[in-house]
Amino acid sequence: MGWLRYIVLLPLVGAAINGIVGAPLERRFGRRVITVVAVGVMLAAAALAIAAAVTLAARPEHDRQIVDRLFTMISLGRVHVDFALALDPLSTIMILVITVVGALIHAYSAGYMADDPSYWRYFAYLNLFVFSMLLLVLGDSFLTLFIGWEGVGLCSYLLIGFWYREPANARAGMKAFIVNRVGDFGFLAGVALLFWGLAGSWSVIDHRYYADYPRLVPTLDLRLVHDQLAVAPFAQAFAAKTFLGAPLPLVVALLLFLGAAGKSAQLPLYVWLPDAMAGPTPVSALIHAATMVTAGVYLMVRLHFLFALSPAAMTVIATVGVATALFGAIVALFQYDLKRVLAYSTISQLGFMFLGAATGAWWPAMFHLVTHACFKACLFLGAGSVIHGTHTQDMREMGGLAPLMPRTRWSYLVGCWAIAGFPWAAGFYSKDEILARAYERSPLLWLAGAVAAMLTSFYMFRSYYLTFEGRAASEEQRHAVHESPRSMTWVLLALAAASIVVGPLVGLPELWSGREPLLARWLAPVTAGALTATPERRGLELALMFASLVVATVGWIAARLLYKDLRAREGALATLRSRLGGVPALVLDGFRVDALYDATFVRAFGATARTAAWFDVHVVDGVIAALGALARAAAFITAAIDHYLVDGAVNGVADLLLGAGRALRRVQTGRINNYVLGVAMGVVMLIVLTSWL
Amino acid sequence: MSAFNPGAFFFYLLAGVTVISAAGVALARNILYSAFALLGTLAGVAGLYLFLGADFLGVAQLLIYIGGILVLILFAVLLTNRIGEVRISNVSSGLIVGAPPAVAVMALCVRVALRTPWPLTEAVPAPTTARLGEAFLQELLLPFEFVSLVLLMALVGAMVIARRAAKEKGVR
Amino acid sequence: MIIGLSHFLVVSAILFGLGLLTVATRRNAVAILMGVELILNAAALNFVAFSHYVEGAVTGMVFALFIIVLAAAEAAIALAIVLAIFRHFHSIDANDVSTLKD
Amino acid sequence: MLDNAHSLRAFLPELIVAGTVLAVLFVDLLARRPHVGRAAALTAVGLVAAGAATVMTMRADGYGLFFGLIARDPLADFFKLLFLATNLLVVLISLRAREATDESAAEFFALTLTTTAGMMLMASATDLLTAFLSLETVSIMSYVLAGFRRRSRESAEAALKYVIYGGVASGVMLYGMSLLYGLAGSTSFTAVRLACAHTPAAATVLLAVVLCLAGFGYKIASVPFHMWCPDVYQGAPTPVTAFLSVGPKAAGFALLVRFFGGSLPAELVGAPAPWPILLGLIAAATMTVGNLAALAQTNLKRLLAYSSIAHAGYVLLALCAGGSDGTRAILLYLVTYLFMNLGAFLVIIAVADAGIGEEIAEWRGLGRRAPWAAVAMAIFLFSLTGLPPLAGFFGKFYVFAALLARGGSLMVTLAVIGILNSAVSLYFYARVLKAMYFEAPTVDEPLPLARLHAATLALLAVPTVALFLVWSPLQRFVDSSLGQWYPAEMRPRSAQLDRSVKRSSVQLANTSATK
Repeated sequence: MGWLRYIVLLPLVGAAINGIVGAPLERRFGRRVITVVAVGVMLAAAALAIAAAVTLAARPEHDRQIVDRLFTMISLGRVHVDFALALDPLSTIMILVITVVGALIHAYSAGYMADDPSYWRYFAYLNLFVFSMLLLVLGDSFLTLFIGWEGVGLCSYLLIGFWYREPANARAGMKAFIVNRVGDFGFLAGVALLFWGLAGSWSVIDHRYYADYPRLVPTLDLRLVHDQLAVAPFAQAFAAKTFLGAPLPLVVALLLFLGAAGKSAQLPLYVWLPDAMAGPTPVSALIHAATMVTAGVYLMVRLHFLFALSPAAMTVIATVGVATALFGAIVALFQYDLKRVLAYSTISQLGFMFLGAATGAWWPAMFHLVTHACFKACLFLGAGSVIHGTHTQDMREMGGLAPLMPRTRWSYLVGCWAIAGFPWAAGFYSKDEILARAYERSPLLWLAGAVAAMLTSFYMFRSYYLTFEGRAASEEQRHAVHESPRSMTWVLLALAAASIVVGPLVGLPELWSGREPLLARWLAPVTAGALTATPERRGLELALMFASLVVATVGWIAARLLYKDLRAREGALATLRSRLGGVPALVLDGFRVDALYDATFVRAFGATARTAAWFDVHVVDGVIAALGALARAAAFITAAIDHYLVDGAVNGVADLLLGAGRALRRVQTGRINNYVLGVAMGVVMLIVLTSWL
Repeated sequence: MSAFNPGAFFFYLLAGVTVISAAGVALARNILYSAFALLGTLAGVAGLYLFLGADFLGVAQLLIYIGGILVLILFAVLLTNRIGEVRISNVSSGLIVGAPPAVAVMALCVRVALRTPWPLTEAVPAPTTARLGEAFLQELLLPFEFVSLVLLMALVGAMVIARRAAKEKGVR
Repeated sequence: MIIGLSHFLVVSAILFGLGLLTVATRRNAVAILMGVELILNAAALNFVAFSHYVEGAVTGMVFALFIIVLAAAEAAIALAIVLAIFRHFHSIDANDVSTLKD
Repeated sequence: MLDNAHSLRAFLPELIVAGTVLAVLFVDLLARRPHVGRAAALTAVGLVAAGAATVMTMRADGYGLFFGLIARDPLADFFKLLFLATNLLVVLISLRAREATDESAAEFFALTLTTTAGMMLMASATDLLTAFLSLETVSIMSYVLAGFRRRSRESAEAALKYVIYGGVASGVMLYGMSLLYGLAGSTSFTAVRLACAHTPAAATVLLAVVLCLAGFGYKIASVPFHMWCPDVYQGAPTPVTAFLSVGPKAAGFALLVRFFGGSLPAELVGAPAPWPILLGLIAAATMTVGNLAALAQTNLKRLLAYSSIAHAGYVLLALCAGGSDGTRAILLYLVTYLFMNLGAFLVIIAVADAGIGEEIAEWRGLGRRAPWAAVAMAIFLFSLTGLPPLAGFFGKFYVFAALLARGGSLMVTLAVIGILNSAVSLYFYARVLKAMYFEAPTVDEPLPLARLHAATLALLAVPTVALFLVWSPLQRFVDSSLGQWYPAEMRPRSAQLDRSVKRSSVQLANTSATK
């Protein structure tokens, strides 16, 4: 299959054209050319991706694999690594998400970035990102995957710091870069140990296996590693190895998870993602919500056979995942920056995906990845549209936008429905599936996940009500705000539609349709053997589904109560309080009408009002006070984590290293005597150490 | 072993001169003393060469080292100090730090010298000049010729640096 | 008492040590170069001694001869550099010639 | 093994280089006024001719020249071509660098040519004598080159420190060599190998080797023999720094490969050889010290000096892994290092030519003022870090692959240390990138590059990218360079040796079989 490469190469061509001759093209022919090139290659890539998916689907299930070898990269003894692309059902899902969502976001960007001076640079980066991401998911070996892995990191860095004149943005870019390096170290070390472990296992294997499995050679090829570990004695030999006293599969799995956590913003490496919102909003939608941050989830599902070798690692990952889901949701409750709400929400949702993957729910994890890509892109672009219209990211300066930006409002609402997990919207099916699997593993995991889901519903509707409902922050704003251009809003509507449709389309539960969900069947060849059979417990499943619905509704109602019309509610409370204080006075004045009125309406009203006021004072305000305390606590915790873990771990390590560097500088005195003395000392030390070791 | 052994006497004489002069190089307070102590060391080593039957080498040591290198060093000493200065300072610093590693390396070398079972063989017959000449025209032609290129370029290099230094002075 | 190989080796070891001491502690650049000469002489003495006692041929002597010749070349360069240093720094004290550091 | 007359044909490349030295000097003497272009052209012609001669007299097998003093084998040919290419690029680099070439251009090029001749000899040395001679040649020439900058205190200081440190290091090395000679009764690497295999005095061998490493380690700037390096690299003229950081370093590794591969046995009698531990110690220390010290630097040349120390550490890792995998990794690494390191220094020169200094602070906003130079620098720095899709990635990849393929806790530990170090190194490379791209320049006007510099930059940047994609040809070439190791023939002069040869011919067969 020679044409697979064009899916990858098309965006690269776009990036090359815009990156190299973008500036003169723009001067000569205007921005339209840039747009046509950038969006054109994306459309073509999307078309090819769909064609590839159709081709694959037309094949029999056991044969769903297309490999395209470009050239040999390494040939080292028995190790042979091709630069090859491979399409299987798993990568198909990924390339569909990347190219389709990517194309939509490219189209949206044309409107959003229309006034930016570095228009061509933006699209060059964006195309380059898509190229890297496609390479990541289509790469057939660890090496190819890693190229893409580094490439997306680089593009993310470039795009976060896109408006680099702002020092804060540049700093955010550096932060993302450095935190990702921690993850990359884990990834590289994991792959190195894996290679070493596999290499060391050959000698253990009985030689007769070589006859049966001629491909049992050292390899970096992903599919080959999979096939090799399917050979039972080989896998046993691998699993029996230890590194520094710990079982090798555990070490490898945890190191690879460290890599995944860096890219996918899991605790404690999430810190770069909220800051990454410094980039243009479409970038946040594409890279920091829909695609790049899911690379870690993809890696886990891709290497599920490896992770499955170590149940201990899976437990650790599940715990980290659910903790991230809870943590992200809690922090999102208290954000006033619209994009940061979505950023923490993304962290939380990625936690769900890891929870799914770590409980063996491979296809639900991928399912949630797909649905999340749709609704989170929709939400982000909606937020972008709002920011485009209001020129602020602070939700306290918004409000009452619903009539002003109807299309944005409706698409955002649909996105909220989807992420909150209401029936018929995408998030319902995928989140439910993950929670159900988590329940099978441990009810505690389920409980934590359910709480996170409730919080999700709450903070999403909070953001919706603060932004779109209630009264506008100011009169000037009412007049200044306008709906975004059509080139942007149709993308929103398309994504909103996808947020509804994708769920039931690919993941309608067996409970309802009577057959396994489409996505599960599609992924079966990839995750075969690792797929845990769903137990036949209809009752439990229904109960869990109902619980999810309740959870989502509770979150929604709470948000509606508190934030439906924040400003009006505050005003009403004030008048009500003064009114209640005035009731006895009115009665004493003897106005009959008033008395009558009082006897009938006001008393009745007063009773309900008192109840309501009591509720308001004691419950709602209590909740608000509690939330406030919680907000302070969360802010304190995030600040602490930011301070001690990022500025602690990153800066701490950096300080340590820099300190060591400065200490070394002191050794370099500039005096030649000390240098030559170093020769004598070095000789003595080398001899002593070598003899001692 | 009370009989007088002229070989041993000469060896210890030469070794004594060499080592004591070397100590003078390392420790003398005046750099001119150091330079003259170096003369003693170099001459002592030349004597040891003769003792070992390396006649040509001993002469070469005298000619090249003492006649060439040492004179250069003296020139440098005098050019970089005011002539007539009574004490031409030659300070050592950090003896406390510097001595232990040097002593440690020396101890290692002495230990190795005494402990190693060197594969001894019969000595080389005395006049070596002819054999050296033969070797230079036969097996060692390559290094011999190559070193001439190196010497030429070393001259050029020394000239470049010295000329620049001189020019620099002229400019000022 | 027979003078053997180890006598020479001990002498050269002492020379080597004193040479190292000189280069490590002297502040005058020319004095440091004298220390280098001590080290080179130690090595050359070793070569000649081994040539006499171990090989029974002239390789070691040849080696020593090359050491002497290259030492001369190096000394010429080194002293030219010392002169240049003196012109620039008006001193050849190692403590003064230490602007490049850290 | 050929005698003198028959060796000359195979010695043609070196002869051409030596002849070019004389030609450059004499033409300059005869002409009335010095002329940079003429000297450079003559040098380039000589280098190209020497390269052509190397290729034309190349043979797939190895044999000894000049009674076994040096070897002519594919490994030597590989390094010779590497050195010739380095020198050629340095000629291009220094054409506009007035600090190096004004007035004394002919001398400058003659000195670099002699250095190259010395390096070529270093790469083919199979005898302690030629090893010492060639190493000292390279050193002496380097001292002069380091002090070449006119009116510069720093240059003079660099030269002084270099000459003193180099003198001490080569003296210490000579002492070690004399001990090896004492053990073997011969200076041939092969004889030394046999003697080391049979002597009961393991401590003597260890001391001798560590002392020798002072000389070799100084050449490649490995810890603890690195301290001269930052000062000299900072003070020397930049083209010289570029040359020194690539050429002599590669030559040092060639010598180390021959020394440890052709001179010392894999195992001493009775006990496992300490060489992997020794080299591993040095490699780990070299990487760590180089990277950590680079973190605190503000001067680009000094930063790159520490970075080049760190890179010597990575290559030492490969040497530590040993075997054909390790040697292959060394050769591949050195090729990628040639392009990226020369490139990085060239950017400094090109930018300095346009009036910007060596402090990182002065490079602020270079991404806007000189976009192409900044992009090239980014490529080189990312490649030095070892990130894909650049050649440096494969360099590192092969090193780590060699370590892991060898296996054992020492090798894996070293690999982990190496990967950690790569992660650290990113930080200071990124600081340069940050200054270029994310910090505002003080002046906004564009910085025009000289055309020559731009072309040379492209010449270096394109392979840095392209090698990653089209890697196989280089690898095939390297593999063929390793195909026939010169089996280090014996020099028959020593009767002592003949006895030991008979005694241990079995041992020799074993060691060469394991290799």
